[in-house]
Amino acid sequence: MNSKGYKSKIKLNDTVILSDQDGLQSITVQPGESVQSRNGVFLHSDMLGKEYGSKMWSNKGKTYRWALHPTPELWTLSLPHRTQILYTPNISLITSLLELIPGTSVCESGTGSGSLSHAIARTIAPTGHLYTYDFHAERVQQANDEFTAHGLSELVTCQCRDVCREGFNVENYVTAIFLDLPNPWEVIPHCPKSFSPGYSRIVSFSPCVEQIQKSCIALRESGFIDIQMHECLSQQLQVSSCRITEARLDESTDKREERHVLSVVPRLCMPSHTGYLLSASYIKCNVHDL
Amino acid sequence: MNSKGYKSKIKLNDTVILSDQDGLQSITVQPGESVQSRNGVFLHSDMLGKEYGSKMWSNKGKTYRWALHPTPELWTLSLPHRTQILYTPNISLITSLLELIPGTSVCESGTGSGSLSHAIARTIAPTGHLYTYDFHAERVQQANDEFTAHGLSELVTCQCRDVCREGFNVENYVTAIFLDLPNPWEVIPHCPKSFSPGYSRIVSFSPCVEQIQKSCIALRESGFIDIQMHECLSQQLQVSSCRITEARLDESTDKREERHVLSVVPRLCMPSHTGYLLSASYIKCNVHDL
Amino acid sequence: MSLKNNGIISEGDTALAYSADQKRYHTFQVKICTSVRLWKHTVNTEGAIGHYYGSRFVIRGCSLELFDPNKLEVRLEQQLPSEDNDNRNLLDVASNQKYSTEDIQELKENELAGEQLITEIISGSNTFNEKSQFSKQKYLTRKRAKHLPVIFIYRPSLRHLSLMHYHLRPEKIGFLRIDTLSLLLSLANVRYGSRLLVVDNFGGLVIGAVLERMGGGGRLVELFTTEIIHPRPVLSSFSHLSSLHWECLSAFPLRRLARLREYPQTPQLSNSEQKTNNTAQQPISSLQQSADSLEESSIIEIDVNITQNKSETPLFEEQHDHTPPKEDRYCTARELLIEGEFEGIILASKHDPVPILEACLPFISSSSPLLVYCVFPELISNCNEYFHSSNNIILKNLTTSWLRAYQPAESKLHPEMMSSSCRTGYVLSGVRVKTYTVTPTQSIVTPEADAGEERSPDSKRAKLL
Amino acid sequence: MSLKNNGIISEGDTALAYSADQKRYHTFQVKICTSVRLWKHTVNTEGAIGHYYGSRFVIRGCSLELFDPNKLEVRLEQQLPSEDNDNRNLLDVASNQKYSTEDIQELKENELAGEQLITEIISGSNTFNEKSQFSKQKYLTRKRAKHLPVIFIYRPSLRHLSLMHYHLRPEKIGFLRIDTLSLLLSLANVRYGSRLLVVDNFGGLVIGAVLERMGGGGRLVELFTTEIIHPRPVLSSFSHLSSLHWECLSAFPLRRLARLREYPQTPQLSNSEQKTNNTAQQPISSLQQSADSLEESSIIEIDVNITQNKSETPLFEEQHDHTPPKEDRYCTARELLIEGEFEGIILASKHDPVPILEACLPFISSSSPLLVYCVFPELISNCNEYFHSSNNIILKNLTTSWLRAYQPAESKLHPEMMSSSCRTGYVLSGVRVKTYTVTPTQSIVTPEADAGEERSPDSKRAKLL
Repeated sequence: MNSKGYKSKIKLNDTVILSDQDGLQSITVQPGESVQSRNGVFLHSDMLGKEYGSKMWSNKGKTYRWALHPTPELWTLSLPHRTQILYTPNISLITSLLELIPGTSVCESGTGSGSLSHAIARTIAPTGHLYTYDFHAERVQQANDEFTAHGLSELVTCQCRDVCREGFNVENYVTAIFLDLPNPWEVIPHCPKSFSPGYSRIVSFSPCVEQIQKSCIALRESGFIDIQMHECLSQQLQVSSCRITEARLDESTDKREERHVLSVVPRLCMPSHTGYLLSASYIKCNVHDL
Repeated sequence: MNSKGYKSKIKLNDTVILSDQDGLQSITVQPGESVQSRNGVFLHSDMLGKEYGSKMWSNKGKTYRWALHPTPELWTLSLPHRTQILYTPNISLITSLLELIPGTSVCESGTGSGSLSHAIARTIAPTGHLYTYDFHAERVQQANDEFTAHGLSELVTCQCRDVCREGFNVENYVTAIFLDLPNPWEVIPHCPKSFSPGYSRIVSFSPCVEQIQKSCIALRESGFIDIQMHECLSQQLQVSSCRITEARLDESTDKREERHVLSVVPRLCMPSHTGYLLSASYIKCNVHDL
Repeated sequence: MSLKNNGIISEGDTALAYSADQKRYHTFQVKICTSVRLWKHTVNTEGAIGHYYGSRFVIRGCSLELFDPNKLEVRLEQQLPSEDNDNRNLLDVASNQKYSTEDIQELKENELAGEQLITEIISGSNTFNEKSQFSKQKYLTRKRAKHLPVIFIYRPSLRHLSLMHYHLRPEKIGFLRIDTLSLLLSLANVRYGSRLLVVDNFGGLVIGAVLERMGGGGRLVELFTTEIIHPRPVLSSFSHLSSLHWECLSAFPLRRLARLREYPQTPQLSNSEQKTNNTAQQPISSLQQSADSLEESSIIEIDVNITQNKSETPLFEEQHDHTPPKEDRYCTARELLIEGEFEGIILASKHDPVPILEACLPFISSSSPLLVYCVFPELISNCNEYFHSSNNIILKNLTTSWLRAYQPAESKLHPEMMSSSCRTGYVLSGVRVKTYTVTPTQSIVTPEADAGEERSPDSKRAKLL
Repeated sequence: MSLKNNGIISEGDTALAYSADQKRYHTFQVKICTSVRLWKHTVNTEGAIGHYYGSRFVIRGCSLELFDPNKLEVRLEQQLPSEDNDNRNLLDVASNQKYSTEDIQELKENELAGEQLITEIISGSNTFNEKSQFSKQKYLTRKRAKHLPVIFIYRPSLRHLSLMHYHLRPEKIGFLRIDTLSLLLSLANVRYGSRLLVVDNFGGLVIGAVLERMGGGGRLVELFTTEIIHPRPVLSSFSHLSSLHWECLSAFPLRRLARLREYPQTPQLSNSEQKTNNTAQQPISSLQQSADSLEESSIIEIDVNITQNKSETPLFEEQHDHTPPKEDRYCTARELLIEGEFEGIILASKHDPVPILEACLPFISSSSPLLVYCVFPELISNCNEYFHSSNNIILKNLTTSWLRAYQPAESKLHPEMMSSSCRTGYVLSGVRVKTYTVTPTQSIVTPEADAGEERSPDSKRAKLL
């Protein structure tokens, strides 16, 4: 998806994100395959050689899709949900809180639907590595298939493992760990052994307060420092054009001033919670002991 | 403060709120008394007979105060802080959640600095009654002095009592209870006996999550229903006038359009948390048992 | 001030049904013989009569039964979290439930009573016992909500009505969410005995709320911006207010304020006002007409109710029942306005608030709170400029309110994941003071003291009084 | 990509000191012999050398010592909540502490080492033992923060720098809070190998962040809106970036984009550009000059550092060190722009974004993300209209970000009571697609497909390439 760099033309076996008014859909371009819709069929073969960002018309010419180059953000909006997923506002803050840069090695659990995994892989490419774990064997299989399809298999190792009991099978290597687990406090004590010497970061995402409370205690007891807790929400806005009239203030005239203004206002209905982000640092065995 | 109704002229023993740029100060107009300031003295006697809302000049004519009619909202901004106090955004929501109207009888604990007490008294006047309790004897004395000075003594009974151990000394009478205590869950089991038959409301204010969690369990165990939890914050805004210029987009001309717009934007720095509001209903002994 | 019938649900009452699952209200009339439609259910509400308002009832078939949590037969054993299942082996397939939708319908028709039905459905689930404790509880809650819905029956109140109208049609009430509305009421010092001006373009929600808080004592003069006062479904839904409450309300057309200031003693009628009065002759039909044009069934219901029981809600009673002479239509409000000395204003308008506020200021006594509510930032920023350029408004404050609901479930505390009440408007507040008077020591003359002097309301009021 | 010195604090490094109590950062240079000013303390930072970045140190007198929580001598016994005092008998009077400020200063001068000082102060408090457990902890924390402050020493990174600059001068970085900045980076798909256009009127924070995320691979063409590139303290603070990182950056004046489109192959110099190049001859002095005009001491410090060690931060190295011919100043950027096919744009500007975006669109390949960041709603609403009227921008989304910090203290969890980072700007995002092509079946022609065709960037790009 990323490591290969940007391509301008659609080729065989490419992942393409199809976009219409209703949402996004991800496909892998295969000969003979097609996408069905109520208003016609889109043949994969029609897309070959087309520029990314082109408008694809259905065979009946009644509807269209935009054929977009995949990015982790578009993937997040189009991926098949196997679990609750993280969305871009949280993903982007997590990336910064983990201080990810090209070359960082990372542990993640659980893999879930792989929404965050793709964003991590993008950011740590080409020399970093992501070890991602899930206890659900089926999910691991599906995620691995996707990583392969998206050309990320060299960047990502996805394994089936109960990290709460066993910890990660990576030692003295990573500098960032991300947890999205029902019981993060069970895996926190296992984390330090996976960190490489020096400064490392951890972020844990939990929807409920109780999870944060227990994780916070576990972080303190495991020697983490600089423990911080954040909540980040994307406030969705709309621009509404409103007609403003003057009220009639006397009886002499009925002519009232009227003007239109554009106002940025919040949407009425939007996600009001996703989860809390607990972050901390860990310093592994200082070289000098004063 | 309220029960006497609105007065237009300042009289002896009136509570007057003095306002300047820096804040509000509450005084009781007494003969011979005065308010000191860096730029001169304000004699109480000068205020007598003046209209509320007048500008009072100091004896040296160098500075002034506005002499305002007291309201619970101005009182909240001017009162001597004996404890953390509730401010108007929370007070007003609490009033609605408790479904207070003229005539409601209410229990409140703790009295604290009396910020909420004044607002409750205003709303339930003239026929309701507020029973307010604090375990701190000195605070109770000060609050009682203030209720008397503000003409609320017939509406408010303020007592020194450890309600967590003893509950309220009011039975089968009130239809609203408000709690602002470190351990609200200790007093919740005592609350039902104070309610009058039928439908009553409770609201508990707590800054920390743990207090809410314990209170929530206590409410459920004590038979409260329709348990809800809210958080209300006042977002402070400012209108900033910004100069918008066009960027220079070619080299032929240096003339760029420029315009000023007024924008409503949040303040950089503001209170970001006060507390959580837990509210619930209680139905005391249904008349029919089906 | 005491509650009608001591707060007991009685025949003929207008009540609110509330579904906590759906967070939705529905207005209905309590009747012995007729059935009402509560969402998908057709229910005879007779079973609620005699119980206290605020009680919970189960919709069991066509009737209402007091809900008793001790009667729930299916209970989950408490488990320690460590023993808990974690759903890892569950696959989401339709075959997990052996009963089909038709089967369950049949079970229902066989009059399998309440909890037995739930027991049966659970026994039909292949995966129930493999679920985690949390998932079991969720499953149970979902099935109960579907097959044995619990509703609250409430007496209308500011709390319930503001939640109801925000949920039904937030744009009609200008996104005046309960926290914002409550803030306006507090800051305007609304209480028994208040003397207030109100401009309300948002269906009358502000007016209804102020009347409830006045508790039957005080004076509310509504300055309406329309040609005539249209019947307002939101205001009509304040069916719990007594005639004492409604008597506090009088109305005056905003467009006549200017003339009132100039010639306070000559209430001559203009053409448009005569037209207005003609319309006022048919209050019931126009109320009905307005109700018909509404789409929300629950609102229609209450309008019709009020029309049928108009003796109980004497909105502008003096005009409707006493049929006063035409020129007296605004008599009460006019007299109050001539007296002046209002203790505050709540201006909740769709229009630019600045000219309205300027027109109203002469009637407001000094040291009184001024409240302006707007939906759009552009309007409030203009008004904010006006506040700041004025030399007789102090303690200026511009805010918007932020409200968050939480899910206080045991050991799973978190904010609601979705909110459908994210939007509200802007509240600008200030306190009106006496216009700047020049002292012997002219050292502190504020720079803005130029234009302000000319539009000084006090000088106009001096003429008026 | 590996860390310099394996992440160990070394002589000559530019580091960040962070006080968790004050939530404030300070940039300083690690040196053996010289002392630096860290807030109120003058400290020799030699003690930090050899330890890992991210470690905590105690400021003990004039030196830094690694902080070891196990060495804290004063510890509070854990009490059960029920046994706890509740402060009810405490009065707030000054006489509660027997030591005066002067006494404590004297104790310090007597070299009472660290924790002993704390023990002494506690023994001097008459009320300490009457306090509740919570209050005791608070008291202890306060005294330690005052007399034995603990600081973190961090290597600069996007996380720390964005927090630092927001705290120092949020208006200079256009209120680009860490969450908002991170969102821009994600949505623009910034990564190793990116090829991006950036307009950054906010001190270079966006540019620095993008360079860090590119990790030394990729192309960032900055389109600057000023006459010349001014030295930017925010960008300079990215002192951890290597020459590999800086080589990804090239710059081009926005005002010359139009001409570049028309005559891509003839890089003639205008008068203004020659002037620009003259200025570019004295990079160090202008950098210094700019640093002198700043008020923030920590910023000055880093600027001076960079000036002194310019070999380490080769900002526009090709111009400064290799002294290329004048006409090559923008050569790299010009060539990249002529190639076109940028994979996205981040437009973080004080100016109206619409004309800038229109000028840039021809250089952006289809299926690329467009990101616009504005501080003021008026600007973003215009740009939002432009997005919606354009027929080659899809997946339009307008948001602002909301960030809340919590106090995760044991058994006292709550959000921070005050926030000094409530303000951020607006993010408008979209994806550029190929301009509308008419199909045989003309049934679905969007109504906005009028003006859009004329300013079609594709036709212009065809000319360019």
